[in-house]
Amino acid sequence: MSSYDPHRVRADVPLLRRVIDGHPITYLDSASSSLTPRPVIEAMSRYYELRHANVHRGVYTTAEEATAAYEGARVAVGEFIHAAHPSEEIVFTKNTTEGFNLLVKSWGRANLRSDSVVVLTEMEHHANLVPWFQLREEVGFEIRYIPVGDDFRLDLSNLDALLDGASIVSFSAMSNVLGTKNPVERIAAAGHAAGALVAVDAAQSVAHSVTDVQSSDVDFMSFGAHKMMGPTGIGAFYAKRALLADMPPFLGGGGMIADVRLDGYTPAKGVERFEAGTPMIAEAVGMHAAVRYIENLGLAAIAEHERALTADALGRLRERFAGRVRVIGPSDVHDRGGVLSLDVDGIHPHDVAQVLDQHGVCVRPGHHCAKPLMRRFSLPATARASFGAYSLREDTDVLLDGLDHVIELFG
Amino acid sequence: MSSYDPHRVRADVPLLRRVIDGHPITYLDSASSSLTPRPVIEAMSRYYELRHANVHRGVYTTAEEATAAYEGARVAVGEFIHAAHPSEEIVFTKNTTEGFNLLVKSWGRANLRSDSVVVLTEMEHHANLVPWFQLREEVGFEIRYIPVGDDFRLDLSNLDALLDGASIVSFSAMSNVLGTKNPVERIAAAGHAAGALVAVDAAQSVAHSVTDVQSSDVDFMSFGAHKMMGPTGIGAFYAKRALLADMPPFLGGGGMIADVRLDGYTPAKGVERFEAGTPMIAEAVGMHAAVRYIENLGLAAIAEHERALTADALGRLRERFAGRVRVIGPSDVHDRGGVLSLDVDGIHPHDVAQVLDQHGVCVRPGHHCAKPLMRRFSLPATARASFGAYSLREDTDVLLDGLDHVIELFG
Amino acid sequence: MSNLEDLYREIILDHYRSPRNRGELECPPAHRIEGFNPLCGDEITVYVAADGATLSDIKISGHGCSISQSSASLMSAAVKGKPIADVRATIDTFKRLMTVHESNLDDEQEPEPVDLRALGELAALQGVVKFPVRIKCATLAWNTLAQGLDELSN
Amino acid sequence: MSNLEDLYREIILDHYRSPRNRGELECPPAHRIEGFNPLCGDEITVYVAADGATLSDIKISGHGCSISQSSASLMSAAVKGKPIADVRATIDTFKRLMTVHESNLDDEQEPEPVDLRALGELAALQGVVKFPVRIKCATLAWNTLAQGLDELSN
Ligand SMILES: Cc1ncc(COP(=O)(O)O)c(C=O)c1O
Ligand SMILES: Cc1ncc(COP(=O)(O)O)c(C=O)c1O
Repeated sequence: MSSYDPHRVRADVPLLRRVIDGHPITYLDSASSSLTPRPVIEAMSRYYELRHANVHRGVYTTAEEATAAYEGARVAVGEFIHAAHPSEEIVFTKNTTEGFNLLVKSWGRANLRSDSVVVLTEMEHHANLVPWFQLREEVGFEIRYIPVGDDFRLDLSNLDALLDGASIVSFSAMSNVLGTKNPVERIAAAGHAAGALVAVDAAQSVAHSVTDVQSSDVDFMSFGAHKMMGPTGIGAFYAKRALLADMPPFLGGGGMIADVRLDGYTPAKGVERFEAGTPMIAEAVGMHAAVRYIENLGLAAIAEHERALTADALGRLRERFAGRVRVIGPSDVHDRGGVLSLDVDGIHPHDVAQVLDQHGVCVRPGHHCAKPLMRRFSLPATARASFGAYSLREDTDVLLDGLDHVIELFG
Repeated sequence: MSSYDPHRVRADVPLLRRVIDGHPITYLDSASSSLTPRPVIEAMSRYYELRHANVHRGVYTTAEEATAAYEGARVAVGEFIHAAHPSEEIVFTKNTTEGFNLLVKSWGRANLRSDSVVVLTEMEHHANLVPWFQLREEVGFEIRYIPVGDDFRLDLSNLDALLDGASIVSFSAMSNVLGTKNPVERIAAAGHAAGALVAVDAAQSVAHSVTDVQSSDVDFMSFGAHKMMGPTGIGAFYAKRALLADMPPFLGGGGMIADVRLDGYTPAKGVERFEAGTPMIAEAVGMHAAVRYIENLGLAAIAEHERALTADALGRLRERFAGRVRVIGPSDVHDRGGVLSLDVDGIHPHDVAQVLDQHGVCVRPGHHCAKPLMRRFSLPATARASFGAYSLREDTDVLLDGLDHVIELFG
Repeated sequence: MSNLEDLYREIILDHYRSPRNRGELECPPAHRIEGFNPLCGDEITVYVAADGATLSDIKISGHGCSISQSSASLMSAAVKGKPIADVRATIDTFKRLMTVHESNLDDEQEPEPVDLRALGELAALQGVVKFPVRIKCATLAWNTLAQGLDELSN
Repeated sequence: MSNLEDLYREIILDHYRSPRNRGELECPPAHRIEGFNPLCGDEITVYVAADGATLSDIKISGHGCSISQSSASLMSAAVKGKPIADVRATIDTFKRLMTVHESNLDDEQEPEPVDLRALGELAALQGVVKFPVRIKCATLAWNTLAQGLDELSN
């Protein structure tokens, strides 16, 4: 039995004390952005109060401290995903999305030709679609999609054929719509066997289960801090050291150069080649604090807690709303995270979310930046409830009561 | 007489209470990054404590509040630079540098051909050089430079010839090395007369004097929050509405699309076309607070205060170190900001800064991301002292005493 | 916080449950315009037919939330058979009704007060302005129609 | 906070004021390697000549701070006329001396303790590790020389 106590987490999260329209807040939107615990907020405040300075170019005390804090955060984030060379394989980005743009516009532009093949899946977030589309407009390669079955899981029956001739396979470790967890190791192994590199969108998975880029043999990874109890404005892009070394620059400017002359420039060598301009220093400090916070809770314990909440919610939704509320995602908790996309009996998700708001319940309506997946299931949108480390069974109680009201009003 | 009181500002800045090696900190590195006042730090903390949520896609209360805070920040930043359409002309970026990458890789890639001409200056920061070099590698246009005279000011005697045939002229409103303020209106008028668009790097000027993109008729502008008493991780890119409307997307991902299908995507129309992924929400709140803070102090009062400090420091440096310390920049305060690049009698700036650190003095040694300018004056580096709204005459006292020690040790 | 009753008035729920002028028109002669709300995935298709200076027929298809659907239905009832100039005026009035709140964010001049009586049943949608995210739902059909009128006159 | 005296030892100031082996060598037969420190603008050019397995001559030009200049001067004195294998060993030892601090940031294994006696005058630079930003100054010449040896042996 785990001694995990979500109430201790809740005590750290100031936002959970908000009262909405007379109701205590029921936050069920962690898949969109997680709430921020006090140690993370305070780490950033303390940074600004005590040691803020620009990094990398100062010799004075606070500049050294800020640099150590920034580089220390890089190492902590690298260790968090078990990178082999934490200080040399993590590039800070502004969000998960920028990481994919960096991958596509640096590695992709250098390596893809008109006859190349890129393999994605039908369940990708726009972050792992649109950058590829942008480069395809320029270069003209083929994109193939691993299909999603009616069981809301990737259909891997044709995987080897899909990977044949591919330069890269890029896919999410967990769907932000379905909650489906994809078999990263298996796809990575198949990709490598086919001679393709392997990129993983870890935005949804990284705060909810252990990530190990070495044991799962992933070449590239992108994720953001704001879904892992960290701040907005920062994410991390991981690339194996040998791959990073060969990638051409992405954005240009100060800090990413070895030399600049009026007739051209020489890029810097290491991770700094991809960090043009003053970086997100306070945000790196906040992301570091979030990593520590999550590690202290224990990723296995968080995963177990969320699995129990999900199993309970799936069961109760089925019992109480049989036929009237459909969960768009796997019906059991095997290889599945705490994301519940709901389709309520012909009632538009926007209306579902609006009524739930009156109960203090925060769920997100929309296509969740996965329009191709929504089309795959002929849905314009869903109302998505999702769990975090601070979620409780009681949150599901309030959600279910709110759904009763929704059905009463529009039914 | 102005009633401006830097001590009131100092009371708001926690970092100024730090003691370094027994000395109270003497912060003279605001040109690199400014110190953060409590109202800015607290605005961000309060955001995380009370209303953090992802923006734009939520209907629940905190998501609406976060969206209103984010869009409200956009309007405040737009008004701060007197944009005609504040809500439609400001794109949030991660820093000044990203703004130039956006300009070059969106507007530039769509509009420049191998026979195009881009006009820059010899005093540009790498942020306004390297992105142009990157695109030139692809497209192959001509770059011309407005030269810098021995008086450390732009030599505009040949301006019309330089602008002949140019598509754009892009230059800094104020040099981060020399302190020189360039005549924005004059260059903008000449640029437009020649049929060129006009882009301004306002990183150094925006927190130190009034910026009015309408009266100076600027087409594009980029600046960052961390040099205006705001947070790291956010900046703003301004483009006139009609120009922005025609610019193709930059980074791709969620939030910047109208539709995504497996075979392609349709970009969104407004400023959101340039904001892929979850934006810097807390940072926008912090930047908004910084704008308010600066507006309350009054930009004219800040400018006057810094001009007095600069005049005093220039005079005292001349008196006390005649010949031994050279200021790399205009010798009077006419069209000049509070940036003092020092060249100390054959002593390397790194060593100057190291010794000053022992006095609690924070100055920045290096090429300040303006290597071409350093080459222009045959200097490897300078030790740069710079003032902010909280600076005092007493800061100059400590700097001068420290310089005595530097000369004693290495002279 | 505003009440749900301000948003989901009886008229709105009625138009949502029984939308008026639902369907398609043959194009040509009719004109077909698509509207998207990328934030929530609402999609609407407006078919308009003009007879001289009159908007002679209108049909609506697509899907969306109760606000976007009822707003489209209310709109179709309000403009069908009206002179195109009047339709444009109604669009303007309606959009002003919907921008009262947004103007707080921007520095553009205060809009003139809207004459609610001129709007008839449409006035039921005024509660939407208290729910800023829903304004885009309410205006989707109207923006799409406005675009259609522009295309018609080209 | 460490003291300035740890950084600016007398030997260092001496090598800074009177750098040894300053100048250039004709290339070929000598080999010329450039090193940059992009952060502070330090530039160094190392000229090395090999005679069989011996580093027969070395000259240094360029500019930089007292730490990078004195480290280059100390290095030139320490390696000139030495067997190339010993030079490589000295480079390794010196770089280990300089990574003690950086290792706190990373999870790589603790370096073995450095035998300071083996370093002779070079040990004067050990105070640099207490000033992390200056480590890059101290190692610039060494990295440049290491690159030169690699190129020589190709
Ligand atoms: C004139 C100028 N332009 C651009 C920049 C780049 O700003 P950032 O590093 O915030 O992108 C700076 C500051 O470093 C600057 O001084
Ligand atoms: C699976 C997945 N990928 C990518 C993203 C994009 O993350 P961000 O908006 O932080 O760039 C998200 C979240 O929105 C996501 O859920």
